[in-house]
Amino acid sequence: MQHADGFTAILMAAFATLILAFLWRARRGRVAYVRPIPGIASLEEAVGRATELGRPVIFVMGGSDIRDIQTHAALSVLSHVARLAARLRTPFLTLVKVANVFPFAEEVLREAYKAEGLLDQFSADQQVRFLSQDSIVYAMSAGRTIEETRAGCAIFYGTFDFTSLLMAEPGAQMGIIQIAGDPGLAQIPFFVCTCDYTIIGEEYFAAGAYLSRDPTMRGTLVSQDLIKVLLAGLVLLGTVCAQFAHPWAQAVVEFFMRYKR
Amino acid sequence: MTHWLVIWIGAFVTLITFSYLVKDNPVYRFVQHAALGVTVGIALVVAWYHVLKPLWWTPVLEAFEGTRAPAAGLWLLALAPGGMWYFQLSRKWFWISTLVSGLFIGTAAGLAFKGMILLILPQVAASIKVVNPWAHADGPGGQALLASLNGLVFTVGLLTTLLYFFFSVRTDNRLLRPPMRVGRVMIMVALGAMFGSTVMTRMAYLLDRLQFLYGTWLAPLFSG
Amino acid sequence: MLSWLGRLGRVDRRWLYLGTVAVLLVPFIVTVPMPPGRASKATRGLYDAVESCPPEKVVLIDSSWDMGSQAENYAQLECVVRHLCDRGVKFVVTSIGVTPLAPSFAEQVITPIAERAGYVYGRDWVNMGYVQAGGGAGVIINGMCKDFHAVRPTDAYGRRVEELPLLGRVRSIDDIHAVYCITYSPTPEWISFVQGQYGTPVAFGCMTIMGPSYFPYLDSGQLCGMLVGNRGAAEYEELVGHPAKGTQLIMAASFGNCMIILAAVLGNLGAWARRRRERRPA
Amino acid sequence: MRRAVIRLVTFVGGLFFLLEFLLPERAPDWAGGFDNPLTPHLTDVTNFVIIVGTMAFLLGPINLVRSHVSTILRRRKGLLDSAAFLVFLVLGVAAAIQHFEQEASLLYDVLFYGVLFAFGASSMAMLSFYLVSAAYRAFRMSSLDAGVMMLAATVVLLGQVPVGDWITYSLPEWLHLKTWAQWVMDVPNNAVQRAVLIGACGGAFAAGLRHWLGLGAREL
Repeated sequence: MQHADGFTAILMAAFATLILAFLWRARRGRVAYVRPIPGIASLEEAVGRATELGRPVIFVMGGSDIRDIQTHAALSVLSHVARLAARLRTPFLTLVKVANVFPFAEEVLREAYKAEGLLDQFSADQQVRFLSQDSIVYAMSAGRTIEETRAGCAIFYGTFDFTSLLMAEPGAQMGIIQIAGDPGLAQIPFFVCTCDYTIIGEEYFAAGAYLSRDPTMRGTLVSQDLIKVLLAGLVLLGTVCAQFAHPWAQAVVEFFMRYKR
Repeated sequence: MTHWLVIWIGAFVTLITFSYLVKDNPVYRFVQHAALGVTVGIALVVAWYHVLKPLWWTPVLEAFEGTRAPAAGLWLLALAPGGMWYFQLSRKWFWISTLVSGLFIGTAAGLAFKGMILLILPQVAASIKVVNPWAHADGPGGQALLASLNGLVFTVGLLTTLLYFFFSVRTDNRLLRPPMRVGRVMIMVALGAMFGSTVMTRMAYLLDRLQFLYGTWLAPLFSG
Repeated sequence: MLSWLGRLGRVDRRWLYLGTVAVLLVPFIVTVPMPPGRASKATRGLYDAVESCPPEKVVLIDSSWDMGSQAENYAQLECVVRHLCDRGVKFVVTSIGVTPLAPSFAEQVITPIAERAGYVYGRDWVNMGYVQAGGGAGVIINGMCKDFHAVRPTDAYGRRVEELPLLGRVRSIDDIHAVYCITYSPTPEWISFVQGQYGTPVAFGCMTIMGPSYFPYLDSGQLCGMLVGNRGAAEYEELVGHPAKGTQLIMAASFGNCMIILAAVLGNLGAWARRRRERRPA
Repeated sequence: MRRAVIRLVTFVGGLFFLLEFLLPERAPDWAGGFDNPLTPHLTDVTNFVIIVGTMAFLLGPINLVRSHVSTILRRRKGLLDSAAFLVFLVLGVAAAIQHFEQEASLLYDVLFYGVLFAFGASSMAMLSFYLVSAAYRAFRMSSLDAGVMMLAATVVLLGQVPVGDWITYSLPEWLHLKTWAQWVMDVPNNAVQRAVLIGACGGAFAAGLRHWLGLGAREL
């Protein structure tokens, strides 16, 4: 298929329309519904447990740039966890890998403490640390920080690379509660076996959108959901038709199979 | 046959790299920077010899020498957008470089729509599985039953995973909770497959190096 | 026993590293026989694609790997090139967009095999070198399908297309029987722009780690075959009847994988033992 | 103004490839029956993208050289490392030119296979050391998730290597570890990967539109 046929063009137009329609809605301030994912409850539980133990909460950020949406999702989760920690008077520490994320992380934390009326308790140099741009050094320093501060819980939220295991290992060995979230699948297996709960793939963005109430983040998520429904609907239609020998049903299946050479 | 000097230096560099496992040390850092320098150097030369020289420099040169149609000389104009990249080095004129990077972002996006739709439609078609054993061409035999069973597991796995990653509908009711659990278990099985594969790849890296150290460097020394 | 297991978890890392090396060296020193196996569907698919190449067409190999992934990609290129040479199939090698070091690596693998098989450079095989673009590999693949010579006017040594007889008959995707892309994680753009647009079979050679994410394309027929890691290479080597690096490394991987499983089991037992001891009143 | 121009350039850049695909190979007769007007220009546009894209090739090296030279001039920590970088950069360029011009160069072989190759391959191999120690110390089967995952991983790990073949060699074929490893890949793994791919389709379209229309990370 060197050029789009009718069906392909319609499908592409439908995708674009859905995305732009929800963007337009969001611009007008309409906030779409996004369900809370189970991972959020586990974040709250982890902070609660650290409070009981009287030990600090450590939030480890990933390697994405401030221009990436992954970072914005992580920042909204950071804001939520920081507020929770502030409210419970639990020491809170954020580790940052990318230089241009640093000022934003600091700002998010300050806002969180301000919202809880505890701005006087916030100390930027103590609570936000830029460790290193280098993956291996960052992962090792993050692991060491978790060990040295005798953390009560560690939260890894961001895009992580092959060093994920290095940073999650010390906490797992100490037996503290660890929660991890990564928008890709590649590093999730390592987090599954070293953490108590993992936020997988798209759940990562859903958590960010749910917590931030940001209309555009939510709108995008919902429009992507509808694209999924559209495609899943096509699969379902085809699957149902494939079970019958009726010529109409077979014609539908034939229609789809044209795209599978 | 590889020169002995190359093998010995290779073995030395390998051992130095592994020394990082014991302790970070200056020799390791030296080798690290040397390797980076060589990479950058070679990449520079390759970019010129493999890409710019044949595609751009030679046609322009030949157009001016008259051995090629003069229209090829127009490629000289590519220097204008190509030069824009270097405004990235200046804080003040940085925005000029966004003109050319914007062009590339646009190109990538335009192609991405096409690439994605060409990729996804066959995937949709291939997801249509026959679950009904009587609907198979050769009737409900043993093979057909097996295929139907696999088709059923596949379809359930696909739909429950999609449901798991569906966020705009309330799912905390009794009807949707069990399929979501199935979805998470399915995802865990797939993650297990990825996990096993990751372990194998990482092992392969080490085995390959050991093969070099033993097979290419040490073993020939002893066998004469 | 319990205390012994509990103590295992606190062994210094470096001892573990040394133990790893000691265990993993065994398969290189002692030869372990490979059990007779059956090639998987994925490996078989690539083999059949090469077997069915008509004499007037060529196979396009995109060899885009360097030291970062040579542990598995090396064997994957070697076995397929050997098969191509055995069958007398001509081939063109390119390196698109991943790493500028790729052409040298490809050459290192191909040249000895081609020389032994009596392949003449330029007539039977060509290395077209590296090409990159700003917006990713898709744009190059897309353009190259239409007009091969325009996008690649010289080979890796600066020789012109006109001086290389093989390229006289490779003008567009129509002259290519199949594409085989070997790198850490081949881009699905090969599937979209080559198989999707023209129906030309595409096969991948990827690291084991990427295998699971490419199996859906195999199931849908978008990929005609795939070599997954050294396992795929070993299976291919068996089909060709010439065991080489893939076979050797997959044998050794038996030790590696068993060691990881053993380590995880012992680690879990140790943790369990420690928990039990802690629970016991002091 | 500046922003509008950048947006326009971005938009036009994407429009060519999108339109080339969306317009049919040949317009229907009632619409004039002309050939796709963009397809003949495809190779020129491709070459333009390749050439202009590659012209950025000095950018990375300039940045690196700048930072290393400043390290040396200011006599900061890592002076020796920076010097090594610069010396080997020059050596790398010289060796590569030699390699291209005359095809045999010991300097190239030493730098390429001796230094670069050995270092790159070995630093990846370090990961497997970390993996072994982590498997031992940190992989805990503490939840159902981890249990299911590790079980599937074990099947795949054993089913992909000869030792798995030996273990189940005498059993009927459907009980072979290899068969089950393949099943895990072909059925549950494929279902999940495809669901992820279907999800990624929406994500790719959203990201593509965002970039193409210049809407910025915060806005979409």
